[in-house]
Amino acid sequence: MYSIYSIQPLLAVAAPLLAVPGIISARTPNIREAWSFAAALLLLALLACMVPAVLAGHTYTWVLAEVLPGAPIAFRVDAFGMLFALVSSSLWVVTTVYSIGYMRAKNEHAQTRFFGYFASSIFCAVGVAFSANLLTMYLFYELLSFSTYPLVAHHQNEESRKAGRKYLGFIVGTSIGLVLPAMVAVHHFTGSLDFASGGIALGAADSTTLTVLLCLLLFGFAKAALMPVHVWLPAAMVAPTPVSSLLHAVAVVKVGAFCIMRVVTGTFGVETLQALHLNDVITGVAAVTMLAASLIALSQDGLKRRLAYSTIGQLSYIVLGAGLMTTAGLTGGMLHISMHAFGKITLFFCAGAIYVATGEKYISRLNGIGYRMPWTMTAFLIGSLSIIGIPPTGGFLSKWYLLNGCIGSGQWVLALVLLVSSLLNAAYFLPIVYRAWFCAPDQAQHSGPVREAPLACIVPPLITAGISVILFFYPYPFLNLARLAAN
Amino acid sequence: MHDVVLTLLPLLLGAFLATLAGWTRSVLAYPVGAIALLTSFGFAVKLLCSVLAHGTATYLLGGWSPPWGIVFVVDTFSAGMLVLISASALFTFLAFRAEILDHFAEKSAAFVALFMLTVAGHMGIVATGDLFNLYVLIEVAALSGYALLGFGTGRSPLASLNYLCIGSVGASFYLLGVGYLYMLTGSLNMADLARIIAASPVTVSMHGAVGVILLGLWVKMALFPFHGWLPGAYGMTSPVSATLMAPLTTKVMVYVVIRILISVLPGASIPDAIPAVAVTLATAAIFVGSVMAFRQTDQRRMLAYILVAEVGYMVGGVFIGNRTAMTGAMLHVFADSLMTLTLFMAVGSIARQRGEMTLGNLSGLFRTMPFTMAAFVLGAMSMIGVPPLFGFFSKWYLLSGALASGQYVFMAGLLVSSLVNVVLFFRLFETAFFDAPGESVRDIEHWSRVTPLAIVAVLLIVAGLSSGLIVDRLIAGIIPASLI
Amino acid sequence: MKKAALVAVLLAGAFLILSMENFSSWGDIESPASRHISRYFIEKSYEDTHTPNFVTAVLADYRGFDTMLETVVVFTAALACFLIVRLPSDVCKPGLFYYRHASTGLVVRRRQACALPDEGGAFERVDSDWPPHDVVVTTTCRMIIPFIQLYALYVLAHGHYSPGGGFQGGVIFAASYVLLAVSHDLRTLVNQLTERFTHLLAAAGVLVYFGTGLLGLAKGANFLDYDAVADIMGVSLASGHSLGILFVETGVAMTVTAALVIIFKLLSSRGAVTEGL
Amino acid sequence: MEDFLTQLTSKYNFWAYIVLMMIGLYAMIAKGNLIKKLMGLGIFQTAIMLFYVAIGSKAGATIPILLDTHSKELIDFADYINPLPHVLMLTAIVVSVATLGVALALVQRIFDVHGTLEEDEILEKIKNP
Repeated sequence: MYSIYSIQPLLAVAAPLLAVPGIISARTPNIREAWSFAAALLLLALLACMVPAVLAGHTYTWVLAEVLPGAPIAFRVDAFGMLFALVSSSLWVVTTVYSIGYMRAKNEHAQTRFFGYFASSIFCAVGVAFSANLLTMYLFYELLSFSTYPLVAHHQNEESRKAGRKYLGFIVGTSIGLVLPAMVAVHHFTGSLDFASGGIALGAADSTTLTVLLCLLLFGFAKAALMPVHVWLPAAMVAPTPVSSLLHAVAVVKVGAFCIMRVVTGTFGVETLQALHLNDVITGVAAVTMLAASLIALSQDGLKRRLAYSTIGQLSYIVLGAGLMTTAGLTGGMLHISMHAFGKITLFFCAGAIYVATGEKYISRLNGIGYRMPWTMTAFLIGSLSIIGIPPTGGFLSKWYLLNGCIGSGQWVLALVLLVSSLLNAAYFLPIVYRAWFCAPDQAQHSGPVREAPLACIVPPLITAGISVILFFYPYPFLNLARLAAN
Repeated sequence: MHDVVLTLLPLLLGAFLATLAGWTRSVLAYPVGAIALLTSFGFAVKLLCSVLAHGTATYLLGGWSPPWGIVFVVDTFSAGMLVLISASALFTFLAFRAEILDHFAEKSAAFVALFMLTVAGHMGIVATGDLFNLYVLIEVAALSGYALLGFGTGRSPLASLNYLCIGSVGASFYLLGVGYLYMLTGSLNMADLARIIAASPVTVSMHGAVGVILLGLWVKMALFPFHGWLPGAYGMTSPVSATLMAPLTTKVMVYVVIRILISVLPGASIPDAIPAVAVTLATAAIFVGSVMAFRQTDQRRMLAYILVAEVGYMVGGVFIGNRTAMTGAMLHVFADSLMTLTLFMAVGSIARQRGEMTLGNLSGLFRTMPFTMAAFVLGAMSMIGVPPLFGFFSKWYLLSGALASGQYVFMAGLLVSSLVNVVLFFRLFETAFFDAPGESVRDIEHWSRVTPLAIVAVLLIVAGLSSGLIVDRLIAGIIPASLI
Repeated sequence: MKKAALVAVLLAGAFLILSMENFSSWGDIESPASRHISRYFIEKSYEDTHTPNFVTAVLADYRGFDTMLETVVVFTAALACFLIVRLPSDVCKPGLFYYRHASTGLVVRRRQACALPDEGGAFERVDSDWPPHDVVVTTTCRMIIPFIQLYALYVLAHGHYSPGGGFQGGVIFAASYVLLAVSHDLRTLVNQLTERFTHLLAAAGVLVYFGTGLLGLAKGANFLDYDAVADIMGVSLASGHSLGILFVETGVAMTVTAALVIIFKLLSSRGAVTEGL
Repeated sequence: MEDFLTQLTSKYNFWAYIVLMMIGLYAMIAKGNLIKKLMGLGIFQTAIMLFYVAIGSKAGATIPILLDTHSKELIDFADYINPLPHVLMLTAIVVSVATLGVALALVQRIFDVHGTLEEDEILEKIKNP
């Protein structure tokens, strides 16, 4: 267990950014996308170099600039950060393939801008993953908010303008209005923002202040979409599907959950929170969000909106894991970051593929689509199973750990909530599968021979669905990282 | 050895020579100005290096030692200010070359001369160690400023006259306060005064003197409720004048307040009422500035009202009365100058293409002027307080200092103004992003404008990342140890 | 508004009256202001500068930098007025203008004037709304003006020994030109002192002051250190300072004269300079 | 009361400057005509000059010009009034004259643009052109 001072974390963070000038200056679309691939593979390679040492329990650190006393801009690669970075970067490769298929098939405008901001969003996500302290994390969190704005507002029409407003209003409003003062206060009480400093000592501030601080941070990281700051996520679904799939199912929203988990474990410290029973606040909010979001999801007819509400519910699993304060719970929460990512991105890919092939966005119009798009809907089925948590899919494992955590700490109510929520998950996903395969097509275009979306839109969901299944049998890189981090 | 005064002299010489050139070889006026600014900038950088290496530099003008003669005293903070002022003037001068030559036509030589004079005035204010000399320099800077701001479209003379009246009253109050101090101590030299004041008993009149001086400076720096002149003066005039004056005037006045508090009155007991009033006014300035900025349709006036709020930031930081907040205020003087410069430069470039700066007139800018808008976004982000841009770090110190002293309302003001800035700037960005540019729009981005702008915008990031260094090397040593 | 103004003014006045508490009484010799540095000036300045007039010595030597900036302020004011009110040369001034053809005596009327026709040429400007020049006034003034100017030079040069100096001399000099304009008309003044000349003179004046200061730098002393003047002229230090003061006062007088004439010409003609009053 | 009277009599110079200054300030705020505002500014600045010059006074002293340049005796500072305030005010006077010049230039431009010098009329014209 030692810390390696190396520039590798900075290189890994900067790798996606390297693609941006290439993307902007590329002459043809193929060269442009080649830059994205090159950067993604470079990022993966850099991460792969660090994985063995991280798995052995070591950390990589690098200080970029001493900006504030006790709060430099610094990077640290530990197991948890590595887990998140691996998920984001590996899915970036897949998503790039998918984006090429989707954007070209839909003949979208401003594709250069799209790929440029996509790369910079990944840069921010990896930056958050490798942040050594709250300040660095806030830095990348804010940059992520602003670099996803052009993606959310990609269509440049009235609807996306409204969505963009809502998105910025919630995300930036909470980060400046809540996180910033909380961060200043934490710095005031502890003199440091480092995650490894062991958190706020019990005596540093009274329990009321700590409760307020916790709430500020919990709701301040609105990207985690805890209720009531979840409103932006369904609105952001106006973005092109690749954005929804990678950013609003994986990178951006998980950055929120990641931040909350980091803050809970690194800034407050498990001991302090448990001593003041503040973990109940976290689990309470998570449980309410979980159930409420699932219930709302039931009533949504828009496919992407239903997926969005499902995401809100699933993010609360991660937050719940953080609030459980047991090893199993934390492992489950962290594992859920990866498991849910593979499952949910599959679903979004499928939704996009359906839209590309048929132009349909609403569940009620998907009767019998399984006959026309069998591959897509197979992937969709696997994705749903993973989200619901039915073996043999990866989703089962993370839920298993979470449930273990609940029971282990004697939180029977939470265990019940988890089960009910899983039932609700089934209740809003399986009807779609049912419609697709067992209802007669009432739309003329859904009947007839198999006509799938372009290959680039089909292969990615199949890959991610496959990985979801594989992760059930072989979860070790992620599971080991999560276990390591939870200990 | 002469570096201190050599930062100033090229500008004065440039002004005289530009005038001569204007009536003999008028093509030479602009190059003369550019060379003067460049030389001055060079000496300022040299001075900063030597001050960092050897400590505070003192220069006896006329060879008379203080307190009989006038001295220039440049410590690390003022050396930083000198570099900042000369750099921002230089960039403005280079970026707006076309305006200076076209817009002012046969008056361009006079314009160049006044430009040099106002920069020289501001630099002198920063460098001088004599209270009365400070007054004269304030007037040099202000008088040339009135002229630069008064030359513009229809309403600018009125706005400038308004500024002249309020500014003269402010300067006069300052002069009166200096008179009070002179009467009570018999000296005008800052260091000498500090010594005498620290040794003499605290009296009502001394409090009165401090009050009058601060009142005068508050009026000059457009602190609420004396801010009336600022939006008009900066919002109506030619973009080049606004870009020159906006980063300098209010910030340099804040500098004077800081200088007086830490160099003249460190041992004096300032009456409790003054910090309390100052923080209240500062908080009010932040709220009023933000609300008024919200109501503006013209984007230049909007920026001017944001400046009003920014003055509140700095005054609040100065008077909160702890080390962190003071650091924040001093850092914000740098940060605010730099980001104001970026924003006004970008707006100036846009205004040249689009004319009126109403929201409706800004459609499609991201497509037609991508580089200018990129710089504008950076400036705006810094204004909002997004790390790692410079504006975030000064705001951090201010927030932290306010929290330590329990000034929660001020803290709320800072946060609210950040949020309002988000709305203000994204309102503009939305228009520039979503709406297609009009049919007749033919925007041109010339490298000679984009390059200085890009440098300044990148400086925002560089300065942000090195803010720890700036605080350590330039600021921390200046704040008296008595301030905890 | 007026009531608010009254309240504000009364409050400010009350504040100022309250802060009077520790002020010295009228004529108090022992007041701090009269001791410390002021005492040094009275006791040492003759020794240092050979200038009996303490005010001049302090103004142009001890606080010479202030005075240079003060000259710069005057210079700035002239430039500022020029920038603000000077009409562009291609803008025509509306109004009725009469020109008499010198050889034929025919009078031409024009509705607007762009530039003044060449005075030495065939046409002469005739004022329509200006009473014919009074012979008594013009003659008297023509006789008085040289004496005023001579007096101005005296005030300038005698500033070392009596109240006076560059500013006072410059103002009197400028006043003589104002008198010329008032007694004749603005065009007479403009013919005497063209716009170009006054601007060059103003810049030259500040340059004289500035150059005297630079002598110090050139000799390795500080800026505005008149020891360098003594060095160059080969006189004693104190006499050198006295000479230095004379140099800078001359520069001040040049700038003040020129600047006031510029401002007068601009304001009285509403920016046209060629026409007015 | 006695105290107040001594204040009033021994420091009447300061009372005078304060009254003058407040007159100037009032004119600047309350008067609508721009020229009158400038007059107020002039009074305001002159009051400060009075204040400064009053600081320099010494009972029984003469103007600050050395009477006898050949005397070898030490110069007694009580014989001459304080030159420094005069120096400072020479500068301040010049500054205020220069300011007035620029202000008048601006006023001329304002008159050219708006056709009046009454502030309320100008504001009215700006509102409803």
